[in-house]
Amino acid sequence: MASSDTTLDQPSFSEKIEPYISFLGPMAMILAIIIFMGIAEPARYFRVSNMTQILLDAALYMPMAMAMTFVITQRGIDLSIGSVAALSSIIMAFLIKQYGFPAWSAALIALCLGALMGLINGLVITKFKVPDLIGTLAMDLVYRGFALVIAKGLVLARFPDLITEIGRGQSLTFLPTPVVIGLITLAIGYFMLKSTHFGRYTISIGSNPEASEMTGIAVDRHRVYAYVLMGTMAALAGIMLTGKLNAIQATSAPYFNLHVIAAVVVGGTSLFGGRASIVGSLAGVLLLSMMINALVTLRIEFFWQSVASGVVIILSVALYTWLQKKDRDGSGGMAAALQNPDNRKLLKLTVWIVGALVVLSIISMIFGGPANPSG
Amino acid sequence: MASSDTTLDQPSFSEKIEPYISFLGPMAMILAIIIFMGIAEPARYFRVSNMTQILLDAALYMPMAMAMTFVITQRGIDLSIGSVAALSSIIMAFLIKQYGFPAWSAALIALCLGALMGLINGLVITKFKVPDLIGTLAMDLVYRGFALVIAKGLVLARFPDLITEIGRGQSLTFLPTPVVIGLITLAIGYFMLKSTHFGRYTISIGSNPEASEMTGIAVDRHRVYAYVLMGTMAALAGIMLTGKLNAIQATSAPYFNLHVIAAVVVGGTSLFGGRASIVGSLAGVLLLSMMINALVTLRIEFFWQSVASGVVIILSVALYTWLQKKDRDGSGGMAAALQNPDNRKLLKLTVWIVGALVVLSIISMIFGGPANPSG
Amino acid sequence: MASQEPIIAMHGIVKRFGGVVALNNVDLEAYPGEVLAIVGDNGAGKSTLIKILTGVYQPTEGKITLDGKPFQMASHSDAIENGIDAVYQNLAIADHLTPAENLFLGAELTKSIAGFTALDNKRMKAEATRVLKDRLGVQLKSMDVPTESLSGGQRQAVAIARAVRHDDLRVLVMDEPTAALGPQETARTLELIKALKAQGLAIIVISHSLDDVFEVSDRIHVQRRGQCAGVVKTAETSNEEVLGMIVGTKTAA
Amino acid sequence: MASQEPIIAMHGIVKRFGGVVALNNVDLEAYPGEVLAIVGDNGAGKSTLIKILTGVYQPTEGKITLDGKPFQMASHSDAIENGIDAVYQNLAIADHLTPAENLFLGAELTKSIAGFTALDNKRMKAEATRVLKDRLGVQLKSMDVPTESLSGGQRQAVAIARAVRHDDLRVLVMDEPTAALGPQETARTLELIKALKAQGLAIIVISHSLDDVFEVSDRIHVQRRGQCAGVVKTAETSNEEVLGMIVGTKTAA
Amino acid sequence: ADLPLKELPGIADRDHWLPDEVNQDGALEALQAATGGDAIPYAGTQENPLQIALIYPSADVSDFWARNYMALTKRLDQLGIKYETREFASRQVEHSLQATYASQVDQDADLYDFVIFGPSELATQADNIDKLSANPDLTTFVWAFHTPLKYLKTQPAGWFDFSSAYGAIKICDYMVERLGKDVTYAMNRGIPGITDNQRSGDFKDCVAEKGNWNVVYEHYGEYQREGGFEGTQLILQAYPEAKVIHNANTAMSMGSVEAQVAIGKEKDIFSTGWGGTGLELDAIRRGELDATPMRMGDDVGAATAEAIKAHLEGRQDELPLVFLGRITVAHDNMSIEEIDSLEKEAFRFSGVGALER
Ligand SMILES: Nc1ncnc2c1ncn2[C@@H]1O[C@H](COP(=O)(O)OP(=O)(O)OP(=O)(O)O)[C@@H](O)[C@H]1O
Ligand SMILES: Nc1ncnc2c1ncn2[C@@H]1O[C@H](COP(=O)(O)OP(=O)(O)OP(=O)(O)O)[C@@H](O)[C@H]1O
Ligand SMILES: [Mg+2]
Ligand SMILES: [Mg+2]
Repeated sequence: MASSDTTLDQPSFSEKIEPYISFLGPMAMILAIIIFMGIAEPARYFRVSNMTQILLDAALYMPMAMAMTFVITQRGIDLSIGSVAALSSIIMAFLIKQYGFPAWSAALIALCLGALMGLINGLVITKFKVPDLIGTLAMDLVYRGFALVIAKGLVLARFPDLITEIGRGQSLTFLPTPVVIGLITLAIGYFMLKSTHFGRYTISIGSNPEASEMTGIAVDRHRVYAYVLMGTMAALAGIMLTGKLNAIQATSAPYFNLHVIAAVVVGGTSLFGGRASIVGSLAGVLLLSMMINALVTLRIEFFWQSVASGVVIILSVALYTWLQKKDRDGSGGMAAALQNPDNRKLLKLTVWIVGALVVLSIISMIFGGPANPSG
Repeated sequence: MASSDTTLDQPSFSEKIEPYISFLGPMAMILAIIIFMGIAEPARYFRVSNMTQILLDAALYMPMAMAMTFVITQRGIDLSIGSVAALSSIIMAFLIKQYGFPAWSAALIALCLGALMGLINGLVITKFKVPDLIGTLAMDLVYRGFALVIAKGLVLARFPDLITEIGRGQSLTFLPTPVVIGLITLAIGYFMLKSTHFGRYTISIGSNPEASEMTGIAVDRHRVYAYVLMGTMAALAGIMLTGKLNAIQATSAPYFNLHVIAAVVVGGTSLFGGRASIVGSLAGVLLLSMMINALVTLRIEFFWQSVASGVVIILSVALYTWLQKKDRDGSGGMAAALQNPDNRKLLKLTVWIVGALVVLSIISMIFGGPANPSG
Repeated sequence: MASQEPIIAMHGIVKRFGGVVALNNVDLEAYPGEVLAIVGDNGAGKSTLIKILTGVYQPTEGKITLDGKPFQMASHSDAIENGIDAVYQNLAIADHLTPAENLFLGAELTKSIAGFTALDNKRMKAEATRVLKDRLGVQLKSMDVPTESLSGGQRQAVAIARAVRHDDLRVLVMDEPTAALGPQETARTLELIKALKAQGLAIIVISHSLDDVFEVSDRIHVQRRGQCAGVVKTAETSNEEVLGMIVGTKTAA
Repeated sequence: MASQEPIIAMHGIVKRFGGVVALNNVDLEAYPGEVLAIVGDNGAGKSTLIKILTGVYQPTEGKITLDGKPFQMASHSDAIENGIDAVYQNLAIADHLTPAENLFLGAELTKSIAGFTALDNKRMKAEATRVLKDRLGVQLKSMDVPTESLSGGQRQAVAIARAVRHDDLRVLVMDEPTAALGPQETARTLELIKALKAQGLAIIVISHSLDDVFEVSDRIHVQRRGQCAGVVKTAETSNEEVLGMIVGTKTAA
Repeated sequence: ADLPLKELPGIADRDHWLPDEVNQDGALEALQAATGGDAIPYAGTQENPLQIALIYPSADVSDFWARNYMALTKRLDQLGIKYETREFASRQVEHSLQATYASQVDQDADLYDFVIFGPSELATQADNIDKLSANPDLTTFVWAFHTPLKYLKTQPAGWFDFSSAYGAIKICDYMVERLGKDVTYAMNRGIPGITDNQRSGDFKDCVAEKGNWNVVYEHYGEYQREGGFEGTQLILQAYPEAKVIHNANTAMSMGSVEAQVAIGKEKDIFSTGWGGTGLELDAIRRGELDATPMRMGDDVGAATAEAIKAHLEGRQDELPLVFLGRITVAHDNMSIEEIDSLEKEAFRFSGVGALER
């Protein structure tokens, strides 16, 4: 069958960098942060202690980002990981503090519980056929509810050394223990993605679920596996968090879900499935940690941190999408964009909304009563 | 062209109820709640005051559920509505309290601001090509950040009558004002879905975006419209919330997103796009409000309410999916399910995880130290 | 058979996708009352060519004339407004809409209720039933079910009906309209093409089936690797010659 | 041409989807070294029939025998394990995987690293290149790009190569393998079918193109409205007769 | 000095010390007196302004942190101490982010002289308190807790707080006396945690013990106005027998009152607030809220300023380890003048009425 000769025979530059584009987005943003901080606050930002700090922050999210890469690549999503982390480590804490379980076994039990919760998520999604988003959202309520039922407002604190070692230990001298754990999970994830059936099927399921089904792949089973992996990694993160703070309570880890999803997507894993990048997820996790650290170092007010995070996430995803877009000749600049009748209509809508705002404000100022600042 | 004669000529029963299936799920759950409460606690649950209470609770979510139905039907999602509501009503509150704007104009300005934020969401998604989930998630951070920047921890309270009327007024005697507002928005939504270009294109975009594009539909523009509608309705909900509480602060409305999405999906609108049900969304909103009310009436402990909500959401979505599934002959009961090698493998996995838990627990109890319950 | 003036003509069209040159300097003319077939191997640029003709893509270079006048299409709507419509290779059907809704998708009939413009669903349903029956001879059991529940042939009929519903349609483009059809439905479709041609439309058909091409077309445009390998009159050529042009062993006479 | 014993046979197969009866009491036999064509109008049940044959669907009633012994397939893997594989109508290709990865999807080659079983990507790539070249005569420019960047024909080649990569393949089912292909690639595919037949495989081809059917098949199974309208020897029938059977104006001789 | 200075009953069962176990006799009273009295300017001279880092969860709920900040800075101004501040804000639930802040300040110890740490949750941030306290370049004060944990290796230089437990006892005593025994009531609690345990839990135990009160429902309103509103709505409909609603903070009590007003029940229900903030006092004046344990809000910030002065003057040995601000019950039976003067005293630095920053 004839190969199409309309393409050039030499792979072009863009074809060559294609496989790496996934993390070019976050990499460019990371570079931007590094350059900016190099000018603005080099001494404080680039200290060893600060780099360790960034890595420590990032480490917590690495195992989850690894697992979430698999979940998202299969066109799934998991909104329950914060609760899974909280519930499994609350139980671990109770086992250690109330029942005198050895730390190693309590930690293993927490991992198993995480796996079990992941399994339940997976079964709800594949057997009950509840869409991922709503299924894990509902299970999030369930797990968080259980954590609260078990622990109420109790803060369980002061754990054996094993737990704090996992959460913030330095005993490996060259890198903090949690960073090593995070990097190992990512390395395992990389291996799984490239060299195991599970990884291969993850991509094929996300790429074309029907085709995968027809090829004889147990689609549902492998989707369940991804959730089991996710649950286990969430539990691991829960243990790391417990160790890091040397305390745990039922309301812990409220923002795990969104942070991890943002990191993975910023790293170039596609929410539409089929395109995975573990290295990108690492870059995404680092980017978010570096950004927050940079904002704190720059003494940006807390509330602006939230704004800045949102903007950085959008910019890096948009940058990545733009880099990846192939058909870029058709657009042709601002003028052409305005020629487009759709864009003109949208512009009109914008003008309408803003106009209404201005008119209303003017009317109000004229007819409005006196200011009345009594809160 | 021959019509396929393998189907029966008379539409079968399942074909007849097909269009209504979408809200059969939540309706069945609502019925279940009614029956259950009719037995368990009829006197307290079925009082007029309690019914008003349920409606009042539900009213807040009706406009957003209407708009979210459009967003989800277009295969979108909006995770920023809580922040849009908070930011627009914070600004409204400032305009009223600090700058003496009349309430009606401040409220209209809030609606315009909501529309503007929706417009920004839409443009981020269609022009920057950031996937809906991550784009609105990031914009959520941005809007919430701005709300916090503007209002800090300040609570703005005690508003003119117009605002409280919108939020909890009774001046229409037969139904509370917010309920009337909510039902009107739903009715408008129903009309838009069935009888406007926007509604028609919403379904076609969700059903087949490429086909819609080729048919000459301005896909991106109509997606933006859906987000503008969503933003406006979120702002309306923000005003209603402000009026209901007679106060607003930057951290208000934290759970809008998930509550509204859950209600819409429970109501049978498909997260995979193309299938919309405004009536279902109403049923979904009512179901969630009735459920929470029922749990409190039954004097269920607070934390168990979270668990129960999760379970009810999953059950109603699963029930709906099950009702809708056509090819049900192939399955054939428990025994057949176990015959399936995939299910056997999953069962093995479950046994493994649970087994590991049990073994670890036993080991720990034998070798573990004494209990040390000093928190 | 063809009149002297083409309705629509493309001149020196080039289309690049990033590094890929999908079309390289292609000319094409469509005359009223004539069926022009486009044949060629996979990836030869057939679909791209007609997507440019119908305003779905913009050409990188080259120009289009309508009735001899330069004609710029910013979108597919521009094409439809000027009486040009298409039935695409992957049927552009929204599965969740009913046949009538699909038929009028993008060109809904409206009525006015209390000053508001609302869709006139009743009239659209009636019209759709009429178009399907009168122009295509198809009668569906129910017009109220989502299109996804129809058979392949019925869906195809809906897609074609959508294109031919305009009374001012002048150019109809069809990308592999029979590829997925059984023999009976293929025959039906070919008859339909002939009928439309008799109504004076310019019809452009892409097909891999040379039998079908020889049955309905007046001229054959052969695409090869992004370029036009030649245009021949159907009456003056043979199956073998066209095959040779497609494969590249022969050039146009 | 066919030996006496069918490799695989279906007896009295019924398949219902809810209220729809897609197949109604259908028999089918496939012999080694024989090409069996299945023809029929849209919705006649052709795809459903072969999905049952390859374990994708389970029949509602009826049974299947393999080498004369009853054979129960719980999933497609069971079919593959017994040397039955298929190329489906909508190419079952994962666009994001490379050709080699697609080729071995569901049947990856593995090696052992430090006691762990790992995918042997290198060997799969080499094997895939070999299978594509030796069995199908296709050479891709690069084996490292995602399959989505290949042309339709190349993708088709990958899909066929996946089915024929097993050395113990005995039955190959192809659902409209040439529908989307240009003349040159169609010819290639038909040659391939003949070559595989010569290797002793039982081949089942679904096609709407009677020309193709008459070129490669030994027997023709005509489906009509979920039932078998008859099976005829290709050498003993004519285009018109088969058409008549499809349309329902003739029954099997 | 080695802690504890003396042992009170039950010391073995606690993981923290009571104020009286660690404060030298008279030190608390002396600091309270200095805080309440006129400012005596700092005697020494400063080369550079003091650098003060504040880490606290001020990003949501009430103006508590903002008022403390203003009391601190205004009192420093009065004392004639030059200073610059740097705030590290977060939300109440973001323990991790606060841990990051603590590490950040710890590694930037060269930048700061004092760090004021308001933990998101005491046990969760205990290790961070320890870390900051151990840093020789920093002087660490803890805000909003008054329970020095025994297991800290290094105690911070001071704990400044209102005793929520003490407030709970105060309001409990007041209510049992006013409403009598065997009352049925409901609660709007906050976010599960130590603060809520003291404000709500201690109250619950106290009224049960002293008045045999019976709680029918505990709602968790997350310290949000919506939470208080919703909880009260639910309570009013499902538990009409509850005549008293206890709210664990200002936001929830405002929501609670609003829900009562919405259906005209504010006169029938006895509801309490927490803290005696301006909003609560206004509600008491309007007759919507009935009683609240009122903190002399600006005591904590002002006392911290006095403590800083003492450190600058080398008198840190005279300071108590735990400072407690004053708490009294404000209620609707008070005259408007009484309430006004209480409010003036409480907010003498941060100002009466809505907060302007
Ligand atoms: N959107 C696109 N982006 C990049 N390349 C494209 C795009 N669309 C088409 N191409 C490339 O342009 C060339 C021509 O494609 P086209 O679809 O026009 O071929 P065709 O003749 O219709 O083939 P077929 O017979 O398989 O339908 C191919 O090499 C194809 O890969
Ligand atoms: N999963 C399914 N659920 C319900 N009905 C189905 C399903 N699959 C097929 N059918 C129905 O079964 C009948 C036979 O379909 P099948 O796909 O086998 O036809 P076909 O002969 O392959 O048609 P074509 O030539 O269009 O591919 C059709 O009426 C179809 O609508
Ligand atoms: Mg094509
Ligand atoms: Mg088929």
